[in-house]
Amino acid sequence: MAIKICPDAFDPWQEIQSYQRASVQAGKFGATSVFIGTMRDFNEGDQVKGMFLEHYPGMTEKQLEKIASKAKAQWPLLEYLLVHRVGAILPNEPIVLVAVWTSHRGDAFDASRYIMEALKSTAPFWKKELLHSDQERWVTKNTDGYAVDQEG
Amino acid sequence: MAIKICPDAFDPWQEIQSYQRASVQAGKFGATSVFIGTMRDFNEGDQVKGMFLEHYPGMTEKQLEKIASKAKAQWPLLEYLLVHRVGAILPNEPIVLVAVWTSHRGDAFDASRYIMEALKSTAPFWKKELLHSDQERWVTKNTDGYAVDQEG
Amino acid sequence: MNMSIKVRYFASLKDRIGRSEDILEASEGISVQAIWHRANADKAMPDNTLAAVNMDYVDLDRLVKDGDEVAFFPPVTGG
Amino acid sequence: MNMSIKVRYFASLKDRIGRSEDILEASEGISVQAIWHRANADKAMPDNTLAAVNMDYVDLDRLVKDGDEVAFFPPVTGG
Repeated sequence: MAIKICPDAFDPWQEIQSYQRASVQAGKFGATSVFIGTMRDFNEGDQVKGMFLEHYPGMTEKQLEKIASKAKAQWPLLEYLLVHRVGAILPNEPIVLVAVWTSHRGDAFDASRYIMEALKSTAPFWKKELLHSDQERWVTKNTDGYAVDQEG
Repeated sequence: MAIKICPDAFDPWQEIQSYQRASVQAGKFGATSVFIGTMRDFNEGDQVKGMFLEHYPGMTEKQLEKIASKAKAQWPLLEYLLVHRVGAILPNEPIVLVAVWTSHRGDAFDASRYIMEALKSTAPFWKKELLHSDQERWVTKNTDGYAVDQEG
Repeated sequence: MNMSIKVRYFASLKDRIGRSEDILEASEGISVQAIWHRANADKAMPDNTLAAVNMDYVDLDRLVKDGDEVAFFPPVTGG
Repeated sequence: MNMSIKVRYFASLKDRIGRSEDILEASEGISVQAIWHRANADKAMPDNTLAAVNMDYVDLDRLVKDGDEVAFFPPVTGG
């Protein structure tokens, strides 16, 4: 079970492989569900050349731990790995990684999606985009929302 | 868009990385959803030391193509990769890999799950387990089923 | 007109009947269900048997054409 | 009894009010809402502002204790 806040670029596939080798018991998991959020070079019709991801140090970790605890209470997770980038980000760089290992696939799909949706609605991160025009703007809402209890 | 039937062990993370580098346009995807099914060393209360995965060559590919076409018709997929193992398999070896790349996360989650459930119910693969006792048995049903139209 | 039909069996069904393939001569208008009985001496088809013609799933009343490949197999368990 | 309360602001809200942090003296029984008004000269709190006390989400009527860290920020947009 690991939660990481990364100030530098990370390779999600490398993170998963290292974590799996070190921490996930061979032969016991049947399902691995992974979600990776990656920075696009466009948003809301504009070209984006960079992003700054602000967070609330301390509260971020606390909220992510809460989300993970809730997921563990709801599904039989063998392991999970949660990585979130902060700071200056370029297009095509990963922003978030969620990976869960379970015995059965339904649990893996459900838990990874729950973690992502809860993270999107309760983890204190904020994106500021740097547009192609050099204008900066705060992202004011997440797309594709799914209702998750704010009380996290 | 790639579908592969693998007679030998494959490294899912390597497959995804290679595919992403070669075929997925940088900066355009915001979401990657991956599911990996891995052989466990137990099933239905018994220790399992190996598995043979039989398939129907030709029909397998045809059904997987159908599933992928349906997914593409239903969600705006930028790319997908589908890999399925056949033949003799040992515990901890990957059996199936589904990866999809989309702009938005809801589509990635929905499409990857749809593909897995459709594959589980319509792709002509059959598992025969070799138990610790050296007894062999055919797996007669998949766990965690979700209703998907058999007509695939 | 006489037709030549290839019939294939997979997995536990193949083990159970002890063959992986039959080549049958049949007349036009024969159904998938009738193909089974012709090939298996009127033995009952196991419950849950699935059928395919030319690698697409079909119902058992589907009629078979010359050169078709008919397949019978148990519920699939891949993934 | 007088309490010392740290107030923090993040993201667009921080830009908007031009400060990232205040240290306030306040009396016991003060709510999160009242902390906002005390710190921001009775300016209205922007719509959708979220509040946390000691890094947990709270409602605006939550009472604040000595040493608490209160935070205000816009809807989160991570992931």
